[in-house]
Amino acid sequence: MKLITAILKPTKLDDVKDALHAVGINGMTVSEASGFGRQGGHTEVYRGAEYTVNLVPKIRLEVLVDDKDVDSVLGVIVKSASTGSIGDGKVWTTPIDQVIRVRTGERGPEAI
Amino acid sequence: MKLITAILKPTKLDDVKDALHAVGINGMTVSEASGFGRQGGHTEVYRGAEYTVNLVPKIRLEVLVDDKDVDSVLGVIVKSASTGSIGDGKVWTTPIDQVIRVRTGERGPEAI
Amino acid sequence: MKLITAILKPTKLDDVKDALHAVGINGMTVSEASGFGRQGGHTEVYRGAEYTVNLVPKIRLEVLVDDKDVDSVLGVIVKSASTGSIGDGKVWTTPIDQVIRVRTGERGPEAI
Amino acid sequence: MEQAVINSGDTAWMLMSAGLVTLMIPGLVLFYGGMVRVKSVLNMMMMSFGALAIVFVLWIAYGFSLVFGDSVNGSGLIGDVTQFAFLKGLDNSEAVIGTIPAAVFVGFQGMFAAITVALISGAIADRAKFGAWLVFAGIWATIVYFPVAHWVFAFDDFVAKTGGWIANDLGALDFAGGTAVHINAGAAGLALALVLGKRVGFGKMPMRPHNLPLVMLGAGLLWFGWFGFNAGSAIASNGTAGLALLNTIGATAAAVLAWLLVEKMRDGHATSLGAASGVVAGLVAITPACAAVDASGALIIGAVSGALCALSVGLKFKFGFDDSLDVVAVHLVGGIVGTILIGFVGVDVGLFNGGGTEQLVKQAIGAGAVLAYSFVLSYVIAKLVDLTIGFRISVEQELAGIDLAIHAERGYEFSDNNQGNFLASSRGAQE
Amino acid sequence: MEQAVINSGDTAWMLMSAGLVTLMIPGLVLFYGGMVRVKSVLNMMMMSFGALAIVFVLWIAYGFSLVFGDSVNGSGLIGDVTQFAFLKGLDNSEAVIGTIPAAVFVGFQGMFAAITVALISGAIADRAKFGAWLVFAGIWATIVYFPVAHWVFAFDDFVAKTGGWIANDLGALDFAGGTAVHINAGAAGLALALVLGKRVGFGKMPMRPHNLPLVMLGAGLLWFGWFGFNAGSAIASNGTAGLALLNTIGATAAAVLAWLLVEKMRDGHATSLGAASGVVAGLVAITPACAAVDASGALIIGAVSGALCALSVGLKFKFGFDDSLDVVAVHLVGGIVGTILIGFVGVDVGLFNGGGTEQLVKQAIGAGAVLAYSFVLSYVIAKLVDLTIGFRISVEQELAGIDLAIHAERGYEFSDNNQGNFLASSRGAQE
Amino acid sequence: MEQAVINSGDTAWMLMSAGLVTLMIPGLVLFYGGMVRVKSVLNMMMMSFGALAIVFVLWIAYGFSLVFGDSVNGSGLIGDVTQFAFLKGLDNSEAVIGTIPAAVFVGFQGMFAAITVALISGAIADRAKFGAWLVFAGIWATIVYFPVAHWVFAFDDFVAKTGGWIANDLGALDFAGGTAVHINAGAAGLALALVLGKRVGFGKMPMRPHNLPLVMLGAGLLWFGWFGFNAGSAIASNGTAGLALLNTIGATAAAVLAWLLVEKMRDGHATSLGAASGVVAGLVAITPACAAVDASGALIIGAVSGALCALSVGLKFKFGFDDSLDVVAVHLVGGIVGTILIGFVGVDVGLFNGGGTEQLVKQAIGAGAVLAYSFVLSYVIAKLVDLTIGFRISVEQELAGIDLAIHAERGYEFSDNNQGNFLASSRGAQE
Ligand SMILES: Nc1ncnc2c1ncn2[C@@H]1O[C@H](COP(=O)(O)OP(=O)(O)O)[C@@H](O)[C@H]1O
Ligand SMILES: Nc1ncnc2c1ncn2[C@@H]1O[C@H](COP(=O)(O)OP(=O)(O)O)[C@@H](O)[C@H]1O
Ligand SMILES: Nc1ncnc2c1ncn2[C@@H]1O[C@H](COP(=O)(O)OP(=O)(O)O)[C@@H](O)[C@H]1O
Repeated sequence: MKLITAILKPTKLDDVKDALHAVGINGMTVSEASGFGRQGGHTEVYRGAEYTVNLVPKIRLEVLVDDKDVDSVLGVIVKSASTGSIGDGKVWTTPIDQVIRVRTGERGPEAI
Repeated sequence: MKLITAILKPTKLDDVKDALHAVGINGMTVSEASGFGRQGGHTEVYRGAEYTVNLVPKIRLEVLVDDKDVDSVLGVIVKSASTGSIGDGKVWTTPIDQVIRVRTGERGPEAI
Repeated sequence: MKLITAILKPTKLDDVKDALHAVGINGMTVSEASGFGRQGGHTEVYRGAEYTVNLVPKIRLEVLVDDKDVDSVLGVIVKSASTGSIGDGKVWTTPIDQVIRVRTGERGPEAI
Repeated sequence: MEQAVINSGDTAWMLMSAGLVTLMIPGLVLFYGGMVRVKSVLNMMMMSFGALAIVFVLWIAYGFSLVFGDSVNGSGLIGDVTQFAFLKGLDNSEAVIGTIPAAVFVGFQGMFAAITVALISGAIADRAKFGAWLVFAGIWATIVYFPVAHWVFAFDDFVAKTGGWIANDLGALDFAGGTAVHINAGAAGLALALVLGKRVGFGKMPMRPHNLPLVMLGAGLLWFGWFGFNAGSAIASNGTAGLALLNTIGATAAAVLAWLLVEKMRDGHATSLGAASGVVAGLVAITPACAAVDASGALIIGAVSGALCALSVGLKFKFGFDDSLDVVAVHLVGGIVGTILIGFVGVDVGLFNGGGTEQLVKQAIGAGAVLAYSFVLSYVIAKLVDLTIGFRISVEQELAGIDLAIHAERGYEFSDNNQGNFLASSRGAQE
Repeated sequence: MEQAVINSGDTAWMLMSAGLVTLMIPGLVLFYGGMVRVKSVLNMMMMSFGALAIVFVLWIAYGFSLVFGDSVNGSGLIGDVTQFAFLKGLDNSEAVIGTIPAAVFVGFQGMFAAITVALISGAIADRAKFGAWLVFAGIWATIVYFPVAHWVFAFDDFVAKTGGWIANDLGALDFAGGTAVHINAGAAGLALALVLGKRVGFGKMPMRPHNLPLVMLGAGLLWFGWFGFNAGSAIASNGTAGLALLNTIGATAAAVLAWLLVEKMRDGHATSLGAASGVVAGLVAITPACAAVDASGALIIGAVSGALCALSVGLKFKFGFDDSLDVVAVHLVGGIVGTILIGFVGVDVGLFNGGGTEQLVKQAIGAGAVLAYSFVLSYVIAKLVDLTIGFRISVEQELAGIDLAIHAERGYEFSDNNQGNFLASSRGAQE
Repeated sequence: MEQAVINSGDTAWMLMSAGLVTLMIPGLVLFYGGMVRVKSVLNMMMMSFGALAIVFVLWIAYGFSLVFGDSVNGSGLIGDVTQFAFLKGLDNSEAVIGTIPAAVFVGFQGMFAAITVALISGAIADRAKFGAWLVFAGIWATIVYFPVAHWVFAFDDFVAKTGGWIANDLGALDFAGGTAVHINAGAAGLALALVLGKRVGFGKMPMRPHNLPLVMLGAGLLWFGWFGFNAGSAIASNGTAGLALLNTIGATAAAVLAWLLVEKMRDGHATSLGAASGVVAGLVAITPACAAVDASGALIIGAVSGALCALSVGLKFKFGFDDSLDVVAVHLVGGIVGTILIGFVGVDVGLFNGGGTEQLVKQAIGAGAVLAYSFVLSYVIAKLVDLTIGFRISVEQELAGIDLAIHAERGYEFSDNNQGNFLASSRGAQE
């Protein structure tokens, strides 16, 4: 099993959620984050003073998937999250040893 | 070493914290998240209009543990977090290469 | 590739960010958390009643790095985040299978 | 304007009423601001502050004169713009209107204009260019509000010799502005919602209020300020003001109960947004009627308005116009309820109260005239603004949030982490 | 009620005072709402709005008559319910009470009833069924507040010929409601806290205020509104009102300093919750005394109340009753302090001020009678409500948060991410 | 003080004005509190509440006497401290000043002192020891505010026979406190900012406001309260009060537009912080002038003040003093603008309005005298406080946040997760 973690633009969350739904993914966890990368932050002027804002709001999406689904899910996320402009985000996968569903105690792929 | 990540109902955080304390775990990190899974979201009526809320608030709990403690800690979390109703959450474990305690620079199991 | 996760004191975020910049790291993700560990929480008195606060605010910092950079980045984080007092935090590394840049679809180290 | 003697008691109440009516702007700003999503709260608030600023300057320049100057040709349609231009003769400590200093009357009535314009902004939350809104506000005040206020508020021989047709010729009762303020703003809100179109996600996402405690506080401040609006419309500290005040409490209490009851029955729970909306629905409906009914009549008007407005909030989904904060359901519907019910429960004149249908017909004509005039003109003005400078922000700006896109600010910074770093020390200092 | 002449100055001040007292509801709503945890803020606010709505309707129907109608059999216990039912004869612009329009007096006094009921809700934060609370509010107003207000506020020959026993027979001094409002609400709060029981986690989790800026603002608005409450109780714009106003500032300033000093010495730091609580403690204590003491007396009353109330907030932990927002420590204790200290520092009548112990005894009897009557009746009413329709929500609802469980709302939506999706376009529209 | 007759209308307005001026404290508390970072909001609010409490107690003890007692030796510099010590002879319901109860005048003027002190705190956000601030507040009120208020507000033969030099000898016009309040507080703020030094990160991090809706509401409440401040300074309910009220709206509307225009041109966007700041800039500038200009003059003063204050907010970065919330740019600059412009646009006396340069010179002398006196004394007092008990918290406390470090509280607890657990049941209960 793998954990797919995606850092996305907040405005794309709905699209990604819908796209995942469409391919049968019906579980995910979302949280708030901020970050910067190549986009580097942008310059703002406020009350006559100029400064850079280097942490911009992002959404972190986590999806546990069975090994066989990793590639297709990655593809769906990248496709639905992309706007082509800087700051679109990253997606990465981490190996997972064990997953348990709390309610039932089921383990492994059935627990996802 | 392993990182145990648990997505829990917010109202169960205190119970889980106490249960972990009781088995000698004295370190953890908590953050806020929201998610959905089999529970799928629920229907609400507001101002005469009906809609589904599909992201419900959750707590993310992270505990670094020594390999030998993984199973017992998993057991404690699942037991103390479970209410038997849908949306109870997931727990998973990830392999960790290295842990450092910032204050002392200690590495490995002693750093946990 | 590795994911470096660091739990830090909020007041040290700026220092760590600057230190990472200085060694050429130009991407990271930040989120809010709270935690406790050996520092165990502290006692407060409020309105004449005494209690312990056991979750204190922390910052979670995540940086994806190429394998070869792991050690140096770890060193930079630990050095710039340390105050020598309890509650300084933890840093750990997780193996990553795959990284994708959403905007371009690039994969692997170039995507970081 | 007669050179009468100032009554210090009347003046005290009207000074206070002018203050109270000014406080309705912050009240509205919270009521509206708390109701939008977190990314639009500042823009929502700015629309009211901006409207107040621009309308009041126009008020001094020519607005008061258009409303309270002698009716041009005795037509009852509009006042003489030159008569009090820049408040000629009124902005000193000697001038008197009725039994109070002229300056107080000017200030009091000027805030009515400002509030009416501010009310409209609730229909176009999250998506209007700020500059375009200010332009609209100035034009709308000039060619919609000032004439209509002349019709309704300019009584013959009060400020000038000749006044407006609704007040003097038709004889419809509108004590504090059910027609001139609420029906007027409600119809304009509908027109604007149609011209600007729906927000991205309207009807798909619920777009719930981001800060309900602010909404509750806003409703509370509006209520408090409304005492000046209604009881102040007596332009004196007397029994009429007293009755208006009492009815302003009674109707509002009844409207809250009615709204919550509808919600409980329809949705299964009574909400705080419902309580706050009920407050405003009651206040709106009693506005025209507060001096024309007794306490029981006020309870009836409040209850009917609370229930009908609560049932009306769904109309926008049914008919597909994005009246974002329910200006139509609360101000248009509530204003009509109050204006028409005078014809039923008005003391002496109401159908159920010893009168015939005569007053009812007058009320309907007054309401209908203002509604039609306001809707048509508002639609035309908004369309022209849209065709020339553009009224709506881009979809990207709307998605990112209008606060950040247009005002370069976020409502709240609850974390210190996304603060940036200064580049230059300051550009302001270089000027 | 005599057909006297209206004084426009007195009327102006009383119109304003009625408004100010109404504003105390939003003030209280913030003060209480900010103090609870984030998951209960809306319910807390709704309890006050709901109480106001229901109590004011009852006030019009029969409450005013029970308080200010002629005392039944001259007993001094309760007014004649039929005399002013539905404000018969008072809800028009001609009726006069004292030197002001009757309608203003009715409105002003009606808000006293509403506020007293709303104050009680602080004792049962986070856990009361909303419907049960409304039922309790209506019954409590009827059989506790209306009689007690008759005892204290109905002076012979003011509205009616015969009034209440505390005001006329006993002669205890209570200018603006130390007994009828604060001791009364405080005792009821204690009774309700006992009947409903402790919240889950009481005494284990600190349950700190979720929004202290709102608490500070609430204290500020309460202070402002309290000028109407205290100085308005002169029912005139005169020297008595002026003295009441000055003392309402002086006592409050002293109480803030005293509360902060106690905190600094006891806990090591002066808190903003302490400052806000000190404001209210000072206001409560000066309420009965504001026209009976000089400026130095006001400072003394404020300081004593600030210190004693600060020391009392721990009692609930010691005795194990969950008076969630310290209604007992602030309103009951503060109300007793102010009522009793008149017997010591009252000009002419106080023990330290040329008087004997006579007034002190009267004050104690007045305070004790209201306390006992209110506590017993409140306990009985609450028990009956609990046994019939149930007063408390379920543990699951309490844990999930009463706002979501009962009102289907969350106070704040600072993130757009947990917004949902519409299913049907609208059910409201289908009606 | 003559034993004149109370006018109930004047009294009604002054009762209300005293209330309105009190409300400016909560207004300021929001305006300032919303503008700081989230970790300092409570301390910011506490500084105003604390200043109010301490200054008002001093006011009763000897402040009123220093300001309104007979000028010592007829010097015009300071009043007789014994004459009205503890309000001797004024704190009863019979005493009269002008046409109103003495107690109302005392309360009204006392809040001026409190507000002036509170205004200063904006310059030292995030970093002042709370105890040191209270000590400073008490000393500053005593040796800066009370003398200056005597100079400006004590007219011969009003309260006492002889008054202050600016009001009576110089004849500079300052209707409601452009010099005594705003220039005074602004100069003190500058001195304090210099003594305390910059915050950690000043000029590097933007330190944006954490809650702009509160700032907007604060500006709204300040505006409302300012009606009491300005129109109440007529100490009567008359035409002068009316004119002051009207100008207080006109100037503010113009200032908002001017500030937003400067921002739009300089920065590319009009902000809500700009709108709120514009409100205050307009209010400050019209304060001295509100009874001396006509409506057009008020528009000019407002527009000039809005523009100049907007351009001044960058000065602190240029000159490197951390006047955190722009007390200098808004109150010092705005106060000077208003005071000086009377010399240009004042009716009859202004250079552009039929007068010569005479009044202009008087205005400049008055402004300069207050500015110099206040700056020097404030600097000395602050330095002494700093050298003795220390004025500034430690860097660690500042980084962690002054709310937590000094008051043991956080402004908001929007999550229930970092609540702690009780240890002992309560220490408070053990006392
Ligand atoms: N090395 C990294 N480690 C962790 N997160 C990163 C890293 N680089 C980028 N991110 C996250 O991805 C987001 C988008 O990255 P960015 O480089 O700006 O976009 P793009 O990949 O489109 O150039 C950042 O805001 C940050 O949250
Ligand atoms: N595939 C998944 N990936 C990541 N998180 C998940 C996944 N499925 C469920 N979750 C998380 O677990 C929570 C509970 O899951 P759910 O399926 O509703 O409960 P249950 O396992 O009791 O049926 C969700 O709200 C979500 O945060
Ligand atoms: N076992 C653990 N698992 C996850 N997070 C931990 C663990 N121990 C500590 N932490 C995190 O690190 C932070 C600092 O830990 P602590 O033990 O207090 O510091 P130190 O390592 O300096 O003694 C905690 O607040 C918590 O967020």
